Amino acid sequence: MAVKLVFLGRLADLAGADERDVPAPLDWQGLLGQIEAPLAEELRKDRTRIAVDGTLLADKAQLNAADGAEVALLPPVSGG
Amino acid sequence: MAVKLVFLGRLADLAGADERDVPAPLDWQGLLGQIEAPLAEELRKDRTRIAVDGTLLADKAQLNAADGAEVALLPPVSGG
Amino acid sequence: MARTVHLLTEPFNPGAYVGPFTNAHPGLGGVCTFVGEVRGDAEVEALELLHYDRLTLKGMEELADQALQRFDLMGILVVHRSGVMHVGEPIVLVSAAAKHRRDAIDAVDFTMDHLKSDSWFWKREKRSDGWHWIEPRARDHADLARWG
Amino acid sequence: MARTVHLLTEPFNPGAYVGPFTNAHPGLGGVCTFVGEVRGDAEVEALELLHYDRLTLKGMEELADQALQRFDLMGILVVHRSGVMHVGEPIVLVSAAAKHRRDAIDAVDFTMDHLKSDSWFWKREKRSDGWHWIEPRARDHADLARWG
Repeated sequence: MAVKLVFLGRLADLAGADERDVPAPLDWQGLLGQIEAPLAEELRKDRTRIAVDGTLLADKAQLNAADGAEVALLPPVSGG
Repeated sequence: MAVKLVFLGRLADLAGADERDVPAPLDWQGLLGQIEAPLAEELRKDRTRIAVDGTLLADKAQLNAADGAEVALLPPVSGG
Repeated sequence: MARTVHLLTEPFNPGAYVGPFTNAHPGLGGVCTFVGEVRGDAEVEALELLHYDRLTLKGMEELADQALQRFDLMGILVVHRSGVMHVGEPIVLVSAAAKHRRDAIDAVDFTMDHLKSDSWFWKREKRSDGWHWIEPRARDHADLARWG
Repeated sequence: MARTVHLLTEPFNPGAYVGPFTNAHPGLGGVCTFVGEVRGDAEVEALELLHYDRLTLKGMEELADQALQRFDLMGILVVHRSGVMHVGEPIVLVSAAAKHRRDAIDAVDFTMDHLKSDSWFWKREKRSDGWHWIEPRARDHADLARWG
């Protein structure tokens, strides 16, 4: 009964890992409670997005991830 | 004692040749008198330019070509 | 109307993609191509781009589709590197074939602006004191805003 | 800051010019390239571009200098055909290398707009009923006017 958190970009540095399993199910408050304060602070920023199984959430507060889901934490991009 | 006229683009079709020698010296009125009416008509248009020895004239009426000069008659361009 | 999109984790030769792309569109009027490379910078030892498998390629494909929809193109080619790169290595290649040059040039411009600041890549530079994450420049956001 | 300008009377291979041009600017951030070809058109059997020896190449060189002055470039390459051409043959190649992509893309855009409607070439098309002189399209003049 786990959800896989995936940390992208600088969030991976803050997390100290690229990914981490946390207990399922997982909602927004649960997520904030599972991660360290600096990560939670980044995650609250508007420009940090969340995707569940490759689909972006329009509203992070609506996070509702079940067992087996992959929840990606996406800081602002900087491509090309 | 000649000036070489060079006809570019459609003006060569109207002249029936790429170039033609005319008596030197040659000024604007002299040029209009040396060429056929359809050519003179094209030459009077603002968008038709004249170059003497590779230098464009700002004002065609100031044409003053001496013996040995090359006078190019340049219709509107259509490159690339 | 062809769409070719690649996300590569190994170095690539732009000519090896542009040649076949151009040849695949006989009768075209023009091809515009942009190749971005790791810029020479005495302080930067290496550059790393990271992507997310479940979003990055899909996002590039959607961007290419947007360009095809927005401009009158015969085809578009988008190639982007991920991984660690050094000075002079190609990072990104966008090529657009069209009947008229304005569509080809604008499609490349549009696609590059979106790849630079609105696609799923994260970039960091290695300097003498270690790795540093890079945020898009203000200029990149301004470029993107041009497209409304 | 290199300027390379060629006026050619024989067919050319764009890659043979772009490769060496790119390699000549190590440390660049990006290269933008536009290649214009004779467009496929069922009614057109051939295209001929004419130039005037005493103006055309000089004008192309002055245009390349303007682009170098106006944009922050590491180099610019301008190649233009003259003579009779058929569908698929390259007519024009413009390539600009710069530290930043906006300069490279804008320099190509600027140079192409000027080559199309403000350079010393005269164009005619051969159709089943003979040769026809071509004037620049209104769109070409509008494109040129963008640069003030």
